Amino acid sequence: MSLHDLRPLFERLARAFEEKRDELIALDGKVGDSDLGITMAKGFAAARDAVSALGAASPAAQAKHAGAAIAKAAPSTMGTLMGTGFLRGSKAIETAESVGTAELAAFFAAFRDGIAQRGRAKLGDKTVLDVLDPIAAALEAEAARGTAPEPALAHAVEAARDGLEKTRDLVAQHGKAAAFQEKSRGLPDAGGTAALILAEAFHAAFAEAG
Amino acid sequence: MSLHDLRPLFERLARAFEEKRDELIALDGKVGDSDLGITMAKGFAAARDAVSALGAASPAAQAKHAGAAIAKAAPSTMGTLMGTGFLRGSKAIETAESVGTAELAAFFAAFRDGIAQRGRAKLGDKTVLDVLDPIAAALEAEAARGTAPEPALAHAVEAARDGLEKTRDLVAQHGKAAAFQEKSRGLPDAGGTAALILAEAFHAAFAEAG
Amino acid sequence: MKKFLNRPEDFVDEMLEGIYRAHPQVTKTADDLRCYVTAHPRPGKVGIVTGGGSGHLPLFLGYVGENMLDGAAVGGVFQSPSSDQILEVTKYVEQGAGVLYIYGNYTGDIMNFDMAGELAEMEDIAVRTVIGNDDVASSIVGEEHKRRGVAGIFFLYKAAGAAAAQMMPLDEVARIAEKARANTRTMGVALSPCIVPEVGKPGFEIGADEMEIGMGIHGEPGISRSKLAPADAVVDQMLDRIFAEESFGAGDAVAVLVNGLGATPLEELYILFRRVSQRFEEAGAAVRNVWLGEFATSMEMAGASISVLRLDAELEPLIAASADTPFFKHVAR
Amino acid sequence: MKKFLNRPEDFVDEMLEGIYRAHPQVTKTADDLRCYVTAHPRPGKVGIVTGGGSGHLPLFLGYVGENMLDGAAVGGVFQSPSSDQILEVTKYVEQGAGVLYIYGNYTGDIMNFDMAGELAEMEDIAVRTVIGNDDVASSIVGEEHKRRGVAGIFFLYKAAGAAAAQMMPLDEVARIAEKARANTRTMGVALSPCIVPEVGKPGFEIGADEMEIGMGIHGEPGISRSKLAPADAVVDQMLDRIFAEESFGAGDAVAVLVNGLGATPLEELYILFRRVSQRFEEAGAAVRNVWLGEFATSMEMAGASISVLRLDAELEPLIAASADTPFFKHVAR
Ligand SMILES: Nc1ncnc2c1ncn2[C@@H]1O[C@H](COP(=O)(O)OP(=O)(O)O)[C@@H](O)[C@H]1O
Ligand SMILES: Nc1ncnc2c1ncn2[C@@H]1O[C@H](COP(=O)(O)OP(=O)(O)O)[C@@H](O)[C@H]1O
Ligand SMILES: [Mg+2]
Ligand SMILES: [Mg+2]
Ligand SMILES: [Mg+2]
Ligand SMILES: [Mg+2]
Repeated sequence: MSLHDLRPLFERLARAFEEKRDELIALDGKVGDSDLGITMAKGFAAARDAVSALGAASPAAQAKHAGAAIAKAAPSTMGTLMGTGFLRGSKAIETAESVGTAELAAFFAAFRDGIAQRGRAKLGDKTVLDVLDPIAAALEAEAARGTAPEPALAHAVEAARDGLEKTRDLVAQHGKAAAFQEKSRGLPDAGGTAALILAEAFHAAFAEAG
Repeated sequence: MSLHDLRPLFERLARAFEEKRDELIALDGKVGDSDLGITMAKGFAAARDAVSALGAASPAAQAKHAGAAIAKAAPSTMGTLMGTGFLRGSKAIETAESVGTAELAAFFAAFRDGIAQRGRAKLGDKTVLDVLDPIAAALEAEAARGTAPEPALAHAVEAARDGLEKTRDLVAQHGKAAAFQEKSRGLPDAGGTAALILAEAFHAAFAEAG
Repeated sequence: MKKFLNRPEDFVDEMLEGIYRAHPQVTKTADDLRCYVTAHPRPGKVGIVTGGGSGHLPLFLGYVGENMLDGAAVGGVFQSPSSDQILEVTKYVEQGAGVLYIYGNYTGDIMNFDMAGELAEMEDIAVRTVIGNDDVASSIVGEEHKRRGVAGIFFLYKAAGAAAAQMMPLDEVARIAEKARANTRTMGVALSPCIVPEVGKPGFEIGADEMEIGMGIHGEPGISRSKLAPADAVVDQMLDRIFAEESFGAGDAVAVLVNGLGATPLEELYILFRRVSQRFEEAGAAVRNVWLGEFATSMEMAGASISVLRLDAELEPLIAASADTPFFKHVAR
Repeated sequence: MKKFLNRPEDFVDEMLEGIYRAHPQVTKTADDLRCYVTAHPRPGKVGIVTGGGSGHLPLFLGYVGENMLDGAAVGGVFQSPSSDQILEVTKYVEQGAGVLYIYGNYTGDIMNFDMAGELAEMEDIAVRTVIGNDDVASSIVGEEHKRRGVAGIFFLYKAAGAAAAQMMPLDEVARIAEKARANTRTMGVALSPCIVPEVGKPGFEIGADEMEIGMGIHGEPGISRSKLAPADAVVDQMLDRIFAEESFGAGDAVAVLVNGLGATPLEELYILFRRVSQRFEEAGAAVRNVWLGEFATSMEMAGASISVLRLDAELEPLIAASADTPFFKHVAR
């Protein structure tokens, strides 16, 4: 059940981040500057609009336009990182006609690596990476096993939830939260929460596609 | 008994200020920076040397070279003012072959006026002017009466001593002493003391000339 | 906080408004005050773009002008500009020969310039990057890639700007900038902190008789805090550190920049330079170009930095070339 | 006292040593560090000499160079140079066309320049004098001759320097300087004091949230001390005072100098200029030339001044001409 047209995915992402707007604002507000809900909602709305304006195009082209739109609309840390993720992911599936589990695995591996390179954070630094890495790992394992996209993404969501839960025990090393040090312990990472929302939306889009 | 060659006068001035060096230092030190004895001794030594190096010359030329030498050797307030005095005095006797009471009167009037113009002090401001003015006035009166130079200068010295005594009651308005305000009351003005020494040396030089 | 400002949150944009009103040679693009570009881009020339946080005038935008840079993306005080702003500046200065990014080694800036470069490449603009990292106090030898970029970036601008003005191709201009980077070393010393307008109070303290050698231009910790020493001794401490990495002797030639961090009077910079000059004289090396003044500041921070660029036959004429920006002028002689 | 210096009594001479080491375009005469002159006097040109106390860099010596001044006699911190030093500088810059003195309205300076002029005339050097007195805060209308000379003297240097470079005769150059003088007005505001090195502590205090409008560059009392107002309001207070003496309307053209007193960051000067520009815009007058930066400082004093020169057809091209000194460069466009 691979997807060729990603427009429904971006519709769903925009809706999801709009719904979680206040939740992300509150979370980022505890050890940050409260902008995450706003920037994510803005960024994914812009991505949806860019992809829909693009019309029929390859999955890679759609992801690329989405990434550029997010970076432009949301010039915050997470906006830049999410934009980077989509741009790098797009390159990893450049020649793909449609997106199946193998492409999802390649996409999220490049997504994670791009963000790691751009942000220079390490695993365990309490960032979005600590949620993206389990997502990418789960998809890679499922792709190797030949699992279909929907159940593969279901596993990825579980892995993301797990990863996010584990960020509670960590102390932030980057961005505005780093200034709060020990105060950040006990809270899930805000960027990681955004990554979980991302994975959930992917899953829902592929589930809907059947 | 007019003087044509002023070299003996400048010899005497240099000697007088050398002798009064420490006295002037002490006086300037009470409400100033203690440099007056040093600068006057330096300035008039330089004047003596300049005039002696000049050789035979008109009284005006001798006074002019003396003034320039003082200004150069002693770049303090009183050095500049004394230099100005001699330069202006020199102009006032430009055509004179020798210096009698009329020339002395013209010289000291220009001396006083030059210093008044340069320093912008008024009478009563507790400066050298408060001693120079009685000197110039006395000489003017004596010249009008036709008195000979020696007794005329003797009166001028008396007037200077009087003027200096009166500066004790004044409060300094200019230069470093001004900062001491009331503390300057009771003391004779240091610059005025130098003017008295000047008048005394003039008197002695003309007395010696006979 | 004793500053001339209206609302702290308008500090950067009102400053920019003042700059545009004062200097018609520069303008904004993308209808964004913070996308600062030359009003006279030169067709066929490699465009050079810089950017970074505000609060460092004349850094960064001050070097946009003839024979130097073509655009600067302007961030908030001590904050990176956005990748989008960098991209807009990039698109404006692209004149068919590609674009070189030169900026300082700070995470936020790297993230946003990299992102902008990636977006620009997608629009078929060739982009190269050289990252200034001249602050020897900020990492040991062998870890130079971690060093902060401070005032020495001026030499990168000067050399690359002159190269681009000679219509060299992108890779050549990048090579020149890279050579200037590799040969530039800076040591700084801070005497007092500065105040970010929206914060309203100093972010750190330095004792009344203390100095901090090696402190960063945002107040990053230095390598030693001690009693303020006489000027000659301060210079010696700074230069010893530079000379330990790069030795200079007979036949060597350098350019020197003595930079005030903000509040330190020019008089004192010349007292510092006097000793710098003596040291190179003693070493037998020639100081060919000297600049003194404020080239990279931290608003009202008191302190200074000394940057040294080792010259060779290629860099020397580029460093000595004329330049004319609203904030920096040099007349070749 | 947080200053980069060695012995306080060497402050001025070590600063000068640094300057001579940095800038071969200038040199000393009479074997006296404090007799500062151009290394390239131009035969037949009127020489322009300035001078005054140290602690105001780039004032006074900073304007010695091409198209500006020929020499400066350098005093101790906030002290006049001696008449002898002024005379030596005068003799050096005399190139057969006479010498113009331009300096600020302070008793010590007047006494020594007058004296030097008198001595120079005795050596058959024609001397003219124009005394800068632009500080409108220092005396009321009708008593302009009592006003202090502050940053606005820059306009006198610029106009007279360009006139001399055009080989105008002495009386013409003096007339131009006098015209610039009569048309220049300055208002200053101070936020913090400065420290004379040999004294070691501030000579006066300004409260933590106070400003003093009209304070002199040596800390002379101003016309009002009040709570620090927003930047726009500060500019309005200053310009209202200038506009009360000189009205500017449609068809009028001015040059503007926004000068930092020492510690105030350039960012803030641009915020001030933004409002200055708005005010002239509202009045319908054209701001033809703008300079911002440090032109006349009081070491580390925080504060700023605004100088306005009314232009006419004669002054405008002189003000706009190129100039090149170690401390000030302007490229005509
Ligand atoms: N260097 C980094 N690398 C990866 N992720 C980072 C980095 N710095 C911050 N983050 C992520 O960004 C999140 C905050 O995002 P955002 O609110 O956009 O930051 P800011 O408001 O500081 O621009 C953090 O919760 C963390 O997950
Ligand atoms: N403006 C002035 N006009 C006339 N005389 C002055 C003026 N200012 C100072 N003086 C005289 O100068 C004397 C001090 O001379 P001096 O020690 O040379 O001054 P300084 O050490 O300040 O240069 C004073 O006692 C006073 O007589
Ligand atoms: Mg945030
Ligand atoms: Mg004295
Ligand atoms: Mg400054
Ligand atoms: Mg300064």
